[in-house]
Amino acid sequence: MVPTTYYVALSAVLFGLGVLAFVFKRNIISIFMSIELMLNAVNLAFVAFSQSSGKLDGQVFVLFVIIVAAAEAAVGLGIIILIARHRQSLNVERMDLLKL
Amino acid sequence: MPTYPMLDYLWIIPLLPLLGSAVNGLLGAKWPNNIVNSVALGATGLSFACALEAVREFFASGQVLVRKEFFDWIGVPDVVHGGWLFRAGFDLQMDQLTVVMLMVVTGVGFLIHIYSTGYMAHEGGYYRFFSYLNLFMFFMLILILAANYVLLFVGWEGVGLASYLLIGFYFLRKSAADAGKKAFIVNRIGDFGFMLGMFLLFRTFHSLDFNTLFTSVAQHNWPIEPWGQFGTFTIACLLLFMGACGKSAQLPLYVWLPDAMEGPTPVSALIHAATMVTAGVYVVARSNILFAHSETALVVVAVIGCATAFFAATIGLVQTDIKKVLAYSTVSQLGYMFLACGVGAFSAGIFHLMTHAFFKALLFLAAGSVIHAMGGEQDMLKMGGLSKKIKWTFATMLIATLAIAGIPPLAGFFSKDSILLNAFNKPGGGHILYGFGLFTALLTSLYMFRLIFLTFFGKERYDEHHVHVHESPWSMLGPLVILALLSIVGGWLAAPTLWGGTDYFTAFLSPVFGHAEVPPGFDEAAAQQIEWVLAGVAVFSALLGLAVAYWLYLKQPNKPAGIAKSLGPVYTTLWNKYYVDEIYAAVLVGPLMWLSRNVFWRVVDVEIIDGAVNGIAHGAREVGDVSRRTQSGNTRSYAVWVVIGAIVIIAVIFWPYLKPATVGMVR
Amino acid sequence: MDFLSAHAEIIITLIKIALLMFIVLTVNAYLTWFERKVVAHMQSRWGPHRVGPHGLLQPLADGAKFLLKEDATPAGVDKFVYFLAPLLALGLALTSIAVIPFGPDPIRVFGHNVYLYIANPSIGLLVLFAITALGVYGVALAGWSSNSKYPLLGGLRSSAQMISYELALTLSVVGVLLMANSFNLTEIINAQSHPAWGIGFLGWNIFSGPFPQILGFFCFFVAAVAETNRVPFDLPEAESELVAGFHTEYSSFKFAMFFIAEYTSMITVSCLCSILFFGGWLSPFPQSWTFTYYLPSLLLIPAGLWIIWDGIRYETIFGKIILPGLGTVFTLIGVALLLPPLQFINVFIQGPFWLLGKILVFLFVYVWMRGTLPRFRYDQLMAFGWKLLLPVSIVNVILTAFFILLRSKP
Amino acid sequence: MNAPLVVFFVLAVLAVAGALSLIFQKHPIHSALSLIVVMVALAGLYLLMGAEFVAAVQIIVYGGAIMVLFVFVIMLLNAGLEEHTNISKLAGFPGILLALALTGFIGATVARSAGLTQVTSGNGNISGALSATRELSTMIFKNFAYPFELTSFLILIAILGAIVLAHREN
Repeated sequence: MVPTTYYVALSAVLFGLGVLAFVFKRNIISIFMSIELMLNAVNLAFVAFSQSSGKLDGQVFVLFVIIVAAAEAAVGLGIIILIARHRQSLNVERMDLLKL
Repeated sequence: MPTYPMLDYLWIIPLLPLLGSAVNGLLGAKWPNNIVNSVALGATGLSFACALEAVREFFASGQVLVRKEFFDWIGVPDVVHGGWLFRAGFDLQMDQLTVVMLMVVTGVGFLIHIYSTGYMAHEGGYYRFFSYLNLFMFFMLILILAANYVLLFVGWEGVGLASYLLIGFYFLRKSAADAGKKAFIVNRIGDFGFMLGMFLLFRTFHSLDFNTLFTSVAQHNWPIEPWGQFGTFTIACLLLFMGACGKSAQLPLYVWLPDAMEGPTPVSALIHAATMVTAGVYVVARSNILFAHSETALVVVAVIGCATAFFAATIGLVQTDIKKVLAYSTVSQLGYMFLACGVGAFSAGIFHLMTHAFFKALLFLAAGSVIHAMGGEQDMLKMGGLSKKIKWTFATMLIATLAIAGIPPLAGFFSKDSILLNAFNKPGGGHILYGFGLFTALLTSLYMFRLIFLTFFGKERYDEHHVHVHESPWSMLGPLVILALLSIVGGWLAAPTLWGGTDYFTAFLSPVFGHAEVPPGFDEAAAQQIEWVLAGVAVFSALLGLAVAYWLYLKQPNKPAGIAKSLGPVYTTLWNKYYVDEIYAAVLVGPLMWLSRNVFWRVVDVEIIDGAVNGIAHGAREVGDVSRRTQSGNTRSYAVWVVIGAIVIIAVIFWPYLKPATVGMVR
Repeated sequence: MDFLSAHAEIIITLIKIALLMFIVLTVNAYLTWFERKVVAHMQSRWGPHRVGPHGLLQPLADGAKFLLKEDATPAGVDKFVYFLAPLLALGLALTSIAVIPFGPDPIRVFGHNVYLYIANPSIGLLVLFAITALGVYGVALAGWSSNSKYPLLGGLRSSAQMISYELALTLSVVGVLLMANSFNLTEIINAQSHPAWGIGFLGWNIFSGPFPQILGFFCFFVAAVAETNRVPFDLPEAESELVAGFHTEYSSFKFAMFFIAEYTSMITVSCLCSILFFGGWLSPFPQSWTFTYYLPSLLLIPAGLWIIWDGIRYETIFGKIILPGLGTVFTLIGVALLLPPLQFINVFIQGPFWLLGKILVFLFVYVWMRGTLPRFRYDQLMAFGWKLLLPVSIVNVILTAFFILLRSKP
Repeated sequence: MNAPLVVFFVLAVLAVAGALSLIFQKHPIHSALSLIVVMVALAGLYLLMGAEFVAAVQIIVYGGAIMVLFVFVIMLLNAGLEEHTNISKLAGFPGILLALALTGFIGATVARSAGLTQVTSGNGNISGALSATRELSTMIFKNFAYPFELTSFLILIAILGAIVLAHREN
């Protein structure tokens, strides 16, 4: 049997990598994907805990997370398409209209 | 165990008018008149039917007090001992007093609704009118069904609102708008006192619920505060009475009522004669136990009532606007009611309230019919000789006049008689009150018959060609007839007193007033004689008034002018209503205006409030100027900020795990 | 020896995999032949008939051609993805076969229970859907990596189309799942084995249950056809618009991979249809009719005889030799199954026999549609998927649940 | 070194590798592919933990829908190689440092709290996978019925939002 800690550690690592990508990437789509990565890492932790504690709530939460991720992807990608249409660029650093 | 559904669902009675009001007010704008008024009539009629059923069940159940708590409205639960520190629930109650008021309000209200469908038929804002009228019904029913002062106050303010809206119904007319405002403001003064009274009561008895309050007062048999001692009861009662003065147009707060005649006539009939203005009397009667505990308060009530009655009657003598006359007569009749309450004859007061509701509503409606017939003319000097043209109106109005003048066997006679009797029996100063009351009765019949003669007899003083007099439709005459019947038979409840029988009305109300009524100070036989004597005197004075009026306004129509000239200053004083409005303007309004213009506006508003607002805005701008520098506009930087935030959060939440010290404590 | 016995399970599984692979690929090959023949006859042509009698050896020739042709890799493609795509497509398509059970009870071989499936996960159906879901990438990535406009369009189309129809596909089987109360394909079939009055086919989901899954089947089949990019949903490879769609830039064996993948998924879908809605390996006849056990031979013998007769009349010598031989083989097998010592085999092949029969029917329907139906326009495709299939399948779910509830309440 | 552990490590390595390549791939499609790898690996881990349904959903929804959507969008926008601008000073070296710090924090937390999670590690009494799936459905539709409905609303809104956003008005 695999100790839960391993799973949690793995999820921590994945989450960290997600954060790293979140900061490191310039392409807005990639940034989006890094968010998905973080979500996945969290899901892993959820399932691990649910398995270790013998309760299924964790898995239910995973399902909810997946649903939310789906919704988020739908809207987010819609926004991305709009941005790409308007600004002809996917580089977040070129999207600086918020500047004073 | 029979069930009493209507009593269980007492809230339906007030709810129906509210629904009607909401429906009409929100949707009625586009609807044709007949739909609007069928909604309004349906609501009122249904609630009248429900009220009847409720009363039937009340009698069937044979209870003295039916009290239903529907939901907690305001409440401060007592966490320590359980229960409530303060509770003002939506509780409705029903006792004999409520029964009387309920019948009067719903019944007369329904009749007046019917009347209005005819009267307002050609007015604009039809839906608005009925929406307001239903709203008024709702609040009035809340007021009389309420089982605690707070809920009662809701109704109290609500009827004030409705009255304001309806007085200013023709809000394009400045006078109407001003009258509305005046009524509202003057009422505020009274309400101020009312609220203080409530606070004081709560502070003393820790409850504003009628049942709890009165029973506690009755049980702890508090000492009755003698004349001149200003204990809790006295102060509370005087404060409550202040509110009552405002609502019921007593001295010195009566000024709004005559102006309130700017509203449509049905409104004057319903609100400013039959129901709302009697709310003050109702409150005083409702809190009879409190008043009974303070002689001072009673005396004040009696004196103010008596004074108002006399005062208003004198003004009424010289008014020429038909509705103004009726308005002053209303004020003076209200004075009668307070006089009754003041001498401790609460049931007599309520009795007069009921009969007055009948004949005064009738008078106003008839007056409305006259105005309708005259095509909007309100000045009696421009009328005359209408008796032949509008027979029904004339007949009903005559009945009402006889009733108010106190001619037996009509309603007014009995109620006024019992008031005067109780005043007479009141030990200590009772006779003076009686004297004034009697003289007022004479004046009453005088100005009322003056109205009749000027309006219906003599030669036409209007232009035949412009005004073509026409009888009103039956939707208006029907209510008149019904009310006429009521004002004939309405008083017979008390008839037996004449031959020493029991006064059914008093007997009926005794559960409410039993412990507050003052017993006649002497034996029955003597009382019997006095009864007859006083009745005779009253009738005589009424007839005298009639005679004088006949002599002055039919025989020598030019006399009044002469008299007026002969006692010039008095007449002018009366004509100008004792200059009360002017005095108020000089003493109160002027200084207030000055204060608000020079202090509240120029200093408080402009300097302090606006200054604060602008200052805040300025500060916000400064802060923004500084903080916007962090907004580099670069999304990646924001991402980093998010990361920083995450770090902080984790550091905070998981500190126990991250602390080096806790290495050992893990597991 | 003890090594064998120790790892018997694994070895058996490996053998089964190899066997299944072989069968599937062969069936694929001959499916192409079958398709071409049927379509040809529908269009009153002869179809392939050069290579071998009735063109029976055509598939082999095609295979050889695929293997031997030059494998051209266009310039400017994204190498890694370009190679990955066909592998992905084929791999996933073949994997999906693994969870399909072909028969009810195990065959005993050398004292080992050999089940007629490779894996029987408790969530078999979900696994299938998962594989189908991943199948998109094969097409989409192929389209993208080719670095050429037609494939890109094809890839776009396929990904959009597959996402759209996956919903209907998944929703349409929910009814079946509700009735079987399980994801496991075997259990789903067993749930259909309690027909009314013992008449086999009345137990099938499409006819029986609280709510016959006719709607469900309709949605499932249409969506499945769309998922397999077949006519009338073959927009990703609409040769009349996009040259060859997503595999325009693919040649020789990579192209073959896509080809095989497509036909394999056709087979998978047919299996699913028959398992989910047509009672899988259950016979349509009442169990009381024992003679149905001999149906295989009763079919094989006449078929064999006919082939012999046909072979004798065949033009080419080759055919004159091969066809009668084939016929005799069929006939002999059929006869053999009738012989008492070998009859027990009938028992084993009943399940596979019926399942394959049903699969064949569906494959024929596939080909039939290709022969008859025109291609959808893209907007029509989307509208059809979102505005018809999805609502209908949702309605199906609701109705089924409702009727199940009705039945469950006594 | 038992079988599950081996599987775990294989999948874990796969996942981490995928995540790393997500970071270091220049082209969004490659990033997407590596993310898909991560997701499949995670699905394998779920299977390993006996969460079959979640695994299936992970692949169907994440792998089959969301990531397809990503790929679709990338293809639609014809996104090219990622250009390396360094306009944001903060997101350069300090940002990466901070991200690593965050990772460290989380890792430290996990490490410190290891004991607490280890206590009950593995003795999860989730009986047979199918019944687990059944329990899961019971939980979703009984205990979590309300949030579930909320999510359905969320999906609906998301659909509308996507339509509104992607609708080119002209």
